[in-house]
Amino acid sequence: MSAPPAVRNGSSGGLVALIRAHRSISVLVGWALVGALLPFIVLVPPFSTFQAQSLWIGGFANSGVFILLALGLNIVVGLAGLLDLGYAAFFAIGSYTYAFGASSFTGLHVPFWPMLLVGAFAAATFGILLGAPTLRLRGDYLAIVTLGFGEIVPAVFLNADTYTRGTNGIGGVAQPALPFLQFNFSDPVPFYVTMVAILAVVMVFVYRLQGSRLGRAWMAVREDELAAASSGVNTVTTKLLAFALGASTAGLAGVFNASKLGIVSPDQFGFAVSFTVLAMVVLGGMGNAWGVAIGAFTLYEIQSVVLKGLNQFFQQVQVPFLDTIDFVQYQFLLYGLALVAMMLLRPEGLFPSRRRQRELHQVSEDVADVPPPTAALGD
Amino acid sequence: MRVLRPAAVVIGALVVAFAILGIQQFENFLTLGAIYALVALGYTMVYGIIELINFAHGDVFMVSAFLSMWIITVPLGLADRPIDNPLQLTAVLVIVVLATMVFMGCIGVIIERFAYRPLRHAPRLAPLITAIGVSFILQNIIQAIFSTSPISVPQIFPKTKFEILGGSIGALNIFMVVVAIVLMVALQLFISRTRLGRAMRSTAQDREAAELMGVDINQTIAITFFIAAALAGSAGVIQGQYFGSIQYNLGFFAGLKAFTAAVLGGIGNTTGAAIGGFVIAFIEVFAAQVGLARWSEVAVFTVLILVLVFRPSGILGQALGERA
Amino acid sequence: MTAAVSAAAPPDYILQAQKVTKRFGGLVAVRDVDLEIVRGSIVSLIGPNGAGKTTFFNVIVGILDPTSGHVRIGGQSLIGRPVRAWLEPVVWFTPAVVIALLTALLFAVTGTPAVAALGGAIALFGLAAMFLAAIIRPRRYVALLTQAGIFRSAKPNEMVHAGIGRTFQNIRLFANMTALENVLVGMHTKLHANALDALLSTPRARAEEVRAAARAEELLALVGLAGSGDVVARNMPYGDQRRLEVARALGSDPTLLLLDEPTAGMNPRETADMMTLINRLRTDLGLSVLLIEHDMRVVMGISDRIFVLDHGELIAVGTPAEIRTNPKVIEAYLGKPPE
Amino acid sequence: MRPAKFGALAITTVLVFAACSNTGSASGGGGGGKTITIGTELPMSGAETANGQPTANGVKLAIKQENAKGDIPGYTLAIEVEDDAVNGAHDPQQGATNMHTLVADTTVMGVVGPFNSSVAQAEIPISNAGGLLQCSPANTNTGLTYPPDSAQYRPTNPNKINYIRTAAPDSIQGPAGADYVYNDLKATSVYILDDTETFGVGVGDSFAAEFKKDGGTVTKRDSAPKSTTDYTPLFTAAAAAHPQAVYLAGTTPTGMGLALKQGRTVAGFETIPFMGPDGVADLGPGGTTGATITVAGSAAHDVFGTVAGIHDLPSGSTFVADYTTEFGSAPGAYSAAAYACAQVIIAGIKAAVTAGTTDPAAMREAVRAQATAAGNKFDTVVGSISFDKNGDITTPYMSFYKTDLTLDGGKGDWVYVKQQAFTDPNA
Repeated sequence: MSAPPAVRNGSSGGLVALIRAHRSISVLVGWALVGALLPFIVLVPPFSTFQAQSLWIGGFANSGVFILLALGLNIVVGLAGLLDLGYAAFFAIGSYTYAFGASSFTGLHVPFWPMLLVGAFAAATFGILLGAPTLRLRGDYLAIVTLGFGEIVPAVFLNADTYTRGTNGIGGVAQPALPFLQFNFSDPVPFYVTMVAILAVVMVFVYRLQGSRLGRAWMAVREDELAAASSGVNTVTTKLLAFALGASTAGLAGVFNASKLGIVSPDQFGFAVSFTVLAMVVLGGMGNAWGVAIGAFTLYEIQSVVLKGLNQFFQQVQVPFLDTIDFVQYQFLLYGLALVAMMLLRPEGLFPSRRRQRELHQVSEDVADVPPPTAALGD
Repeated sequence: MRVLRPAAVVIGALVVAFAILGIQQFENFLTLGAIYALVALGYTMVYGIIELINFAHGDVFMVSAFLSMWIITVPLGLADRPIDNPLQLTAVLVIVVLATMVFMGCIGVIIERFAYRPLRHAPRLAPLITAIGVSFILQNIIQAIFSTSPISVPQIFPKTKFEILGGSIGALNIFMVVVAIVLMVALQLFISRTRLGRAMRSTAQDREAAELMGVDINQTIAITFFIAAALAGSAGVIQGQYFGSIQYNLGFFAGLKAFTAAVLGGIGNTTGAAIGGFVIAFIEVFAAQVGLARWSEVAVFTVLILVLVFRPSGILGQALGERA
Repeated sequence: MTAAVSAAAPPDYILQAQKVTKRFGGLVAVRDVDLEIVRGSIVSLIGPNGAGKTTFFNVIVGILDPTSGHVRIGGQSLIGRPVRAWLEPVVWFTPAVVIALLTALLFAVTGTPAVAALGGAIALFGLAAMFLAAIIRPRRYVALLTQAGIFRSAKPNEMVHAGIGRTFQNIRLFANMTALENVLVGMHTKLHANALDALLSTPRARAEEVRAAARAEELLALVGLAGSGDVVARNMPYGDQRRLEVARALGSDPTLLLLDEPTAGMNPRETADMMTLINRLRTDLGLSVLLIEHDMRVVMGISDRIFVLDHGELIAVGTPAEIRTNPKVIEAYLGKPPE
Repeated sequence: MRPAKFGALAITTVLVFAACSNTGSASGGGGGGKTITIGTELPMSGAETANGQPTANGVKLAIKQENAKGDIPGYTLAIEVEDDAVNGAHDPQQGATNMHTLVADTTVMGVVGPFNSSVAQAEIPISNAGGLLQCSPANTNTGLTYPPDSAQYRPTNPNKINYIRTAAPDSIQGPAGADYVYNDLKATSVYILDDTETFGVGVGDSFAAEFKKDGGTVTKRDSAPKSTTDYTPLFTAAAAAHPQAVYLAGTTPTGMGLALKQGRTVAGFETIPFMGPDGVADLGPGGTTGATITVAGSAAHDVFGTVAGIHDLPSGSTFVADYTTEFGSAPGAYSAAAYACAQVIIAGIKAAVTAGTTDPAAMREAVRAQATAAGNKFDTVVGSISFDKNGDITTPYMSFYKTDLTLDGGKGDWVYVKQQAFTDPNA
């Protein structure tokens, strides 16, 4: 793919130039390296003292689900600038699509791989169904509508119990099958490999989109909708595509998650998931795919490993007062503190894309006019 | 502010609601609506002035419910038994409501100072995330102090009921609705008549311009947060007295509904927020009436989406903070 | 040159605004304005502040719907009051209804519920598709409407397809995109790679990207921004930002360029450059230009024809010379001379 | 400025990571010899602390007392507490992760938990693959053990039952309540309100079915999620049909206490009996935080409840006392059941050790087989119990309680009415 203008600016060392000239290949190589190295990094202290390698790998596979979600939401929020607070809904739709397609509940047993596409497609369809009537809404109205949608979808799966087994959820969801990979409940590696592969492909797609006509249209709409329309961009189609593609990524995540977990239940898709993913995107640095991925990975590990481990630590080190506190009980509080702290320290995220960094500092207005002089005084 | 049109909408809606619900449920609807409206006002004011979806507001409301409970039990040392002496009752109520409102107001200001002001020029999503963080923090502080189980609030209000239109209406319900209406009218007057109110409106319209005209932006925003939190405080007292039992996580859902109400009414528009609150209360009570309680949340959001599809900026069009 | 064109029997109008009126509630911003632009000419629209210039401008680019009157581009009416709008819903439902009826017929004949189910599904899908089309308004759908004799004012992006490019009075670049990207967005209508092309990065898409980039560089060079393609727009000097807006507008290869106060806030040198640029656009690209301008020197300097608005009404039309001496215009600008 | 800040952030992050570089294998408590671990997998944080903490405490107590006795030569028991709550609510994925952790820790011989059925659905396949015994004190969803549904949770070792529970499934507690309302309370019409949770809906359904079978009528059935704050409209609507009793299908933490309190204020519900499962009959005396009587206050009169377990525990008296002295609060609804689960696991361990098993994997299998082998009886705090071929308790006992607000100085408490043995439908 030709060097997308999106990445033209900046320094151009030999390697940098090479990477930019062959974006897709370098992304694939990057993921291959990450995927190959992670399992061995956790063998060295301090990580090795934490938990066994297999547990780490299983955890990585789960965090991959969130990275996938973050990458998808990044298209909607980061690139097209549409605030979506109900993103978990599409995750749920993906999961249930797979549960319907491959579980003893419906009796259907469609293989995993085609279902990946089906799930993505189903999610995308709902993305369009939701987007079509609502996309003309101003930013924050759209936000609350998506928030509403995010509340409705799990509620429907919960209440329509004749079709979804309601709060019990659908169990016995089939696992993927491959001739050379044995998927089962004791060995996380196959899932890990699959996830890395999916992520690599999705990331390539994200970069290609960013550099494409569509990607530019997204950014144009984000920057100034009227100017975009006056340049011939059909803003409605553009936004719908952002919604659809973002949703389809969540669909993929849903299918994968359902198959790894073997069960789908409404309580997996609450508002908590939506804003966790949003936090991941914002923390990682909107608009920057790698940044978002890292943000998601970090936040997930903090949530599922770090916070759960504080007790043992303080009890072992015998810290005078701390070892008497039950941190497991307050991890939620620590999580909140972490969010606030990280935001106050790095409002534009850990790894902001070079150009978003500046623009993100302006207080957004309905009509993005010439940016106010305050624009640059972010921090 | 245009007062006539909202007034007409309110009256019309009330008549319809009464016709559909019947007196007893109408009572429930008004009471619930009053609470949602009070909380929604906070969302709408904060949004109107700094375009921030203050997710922590619902939890400010929750904290205030606990605070009022604490004030009643510890400093006032009252038990779970109605006070029949009207003078004493009034005195207690005034103390509790005022104390809660003032204290919560301060908390609101503190939150703004430390969690939002530093991010005023940051990416607009940054304060949204901190807001969520703050709401976690508030929830956990309460959780640490009062545990996660439901806590019962001493109900000091007499359980007297009046026979009205063939239904028996609780004195408490009347009190609640009256308090809510008084506060809302007071707010309207404050915004439209006083100097600070004007400062708030101009800041909402165009912060830079207001600043040039010599409005102290920080002070104005702080005051907005104070009022918003104080209103949530009053709602918290009411919540405790009416429902008699509070839990550390009631803030999230109340907040969600209140915010929906604010948007439904046209976010940034204080009258709209009040109306939105009652609309949502109506939907919920109606759902319960026809035995679809489990669908009420779905109904609420469906209505929201439909309204926004046909009236993209809420029931009362022009928002306080609308940019040209 | 003006003479040459006007002499030709039926003048070849690229844009004709006829009796355009725009009301906002009580107040009339624009009343019965007729304005024609001859192909290849530079026309200016002037008037005191609040004369309704920008309102008129927004009407002819499709941002505001006129209260009455209409606008023709190259003879085809694109902007005006809706005609037979009530018919549009019929168009939405027709396919679904037809399919439903056919299904009913088939079901009556064969009696197999499967047929009914399938047909019903197709009908529903058709309905959904039509609604989607109505929301997106793809060009095919618009064409379909015109066939059905339904007329709705064109949206801004459709005006771009019709060959109108515009700039904004207060610069509205995509501030955080590079100059090159801004132009590339301007070329949106000229590029055809869709989402799928992008995902698969098809040869077609890649070739297009390369060509597009080259073309964009040309346009930048044309407006005198050669080499600054990688600069982020918001970091450019003010004058360059104005030029970049022009380049972006040129991206869609317009036949008519609408410039809203292109020299506002420019120093004399920048103003002069802008004038030469505008002239070059006419001579090199054969563009027609509609100019809204305050700076009389600019207007008098390059216009073939000048239209003067005051209080929403057209008070004078003519060549710079005629306008300069027109008492109404002088009054409008300087106020009534004391009796 | 920013680099500095970022540095600070980085450092803190590193510290936090270092902080947890000791997760996983919990340190053995005192005593010599090798360590055998019993895991607990419960929601310990956020909204569900009230469910998880007391339940885990039951296990803690059992282990403490066992270590005090020290009659497992050469071994000390340790506990490994896992928390399946994320962002304050139980999360199946976190549960699965925790179960992987427990399976990977070779010293773990058995797990007490989980608390929520949806979590169990995600965990059983994993523990089944790892051959690890799970004993849930709280799951009541029939699908978890009843065939054919239960088979889908054992893809790896279909024939090895590794999930047992001391809680009586909904199919027993609901009907028990129904019969009590119909026969003992002599109510022929009832209004049912559930909390949309697995437990509430399940027990509500089975209650409704049995009550109809008895010949009673269900005047109205509502479901209100735990997010509900205002139950008054529900009761106002339900009052129209003049039910003679109310069944609160759910738990007090999910809103049933509040429903009781508000329901009493609605005309028609002031005096009629309210009945509930053990989520409502938490046996907490008035004043204990979060107990039904505390929450409902003066509204808690004429409330009846079933508890899935037997009332006069063989060693019950000391259990309650021990628990209270140990943790300074009365046992939760599931503390005893969790204690019993721990006892079952410990019994298995003892047997394995006396049989001379040392290999962890073998010992695990021994514990699992021991617990699920037909006819094996276990002396536990809830009596002598055994499990059927599906892993359900064979002698599900139901005890019936009612509130009495005159007790301990007007604070009110639950009083024992009667207990009744039911028969396990699958035995």
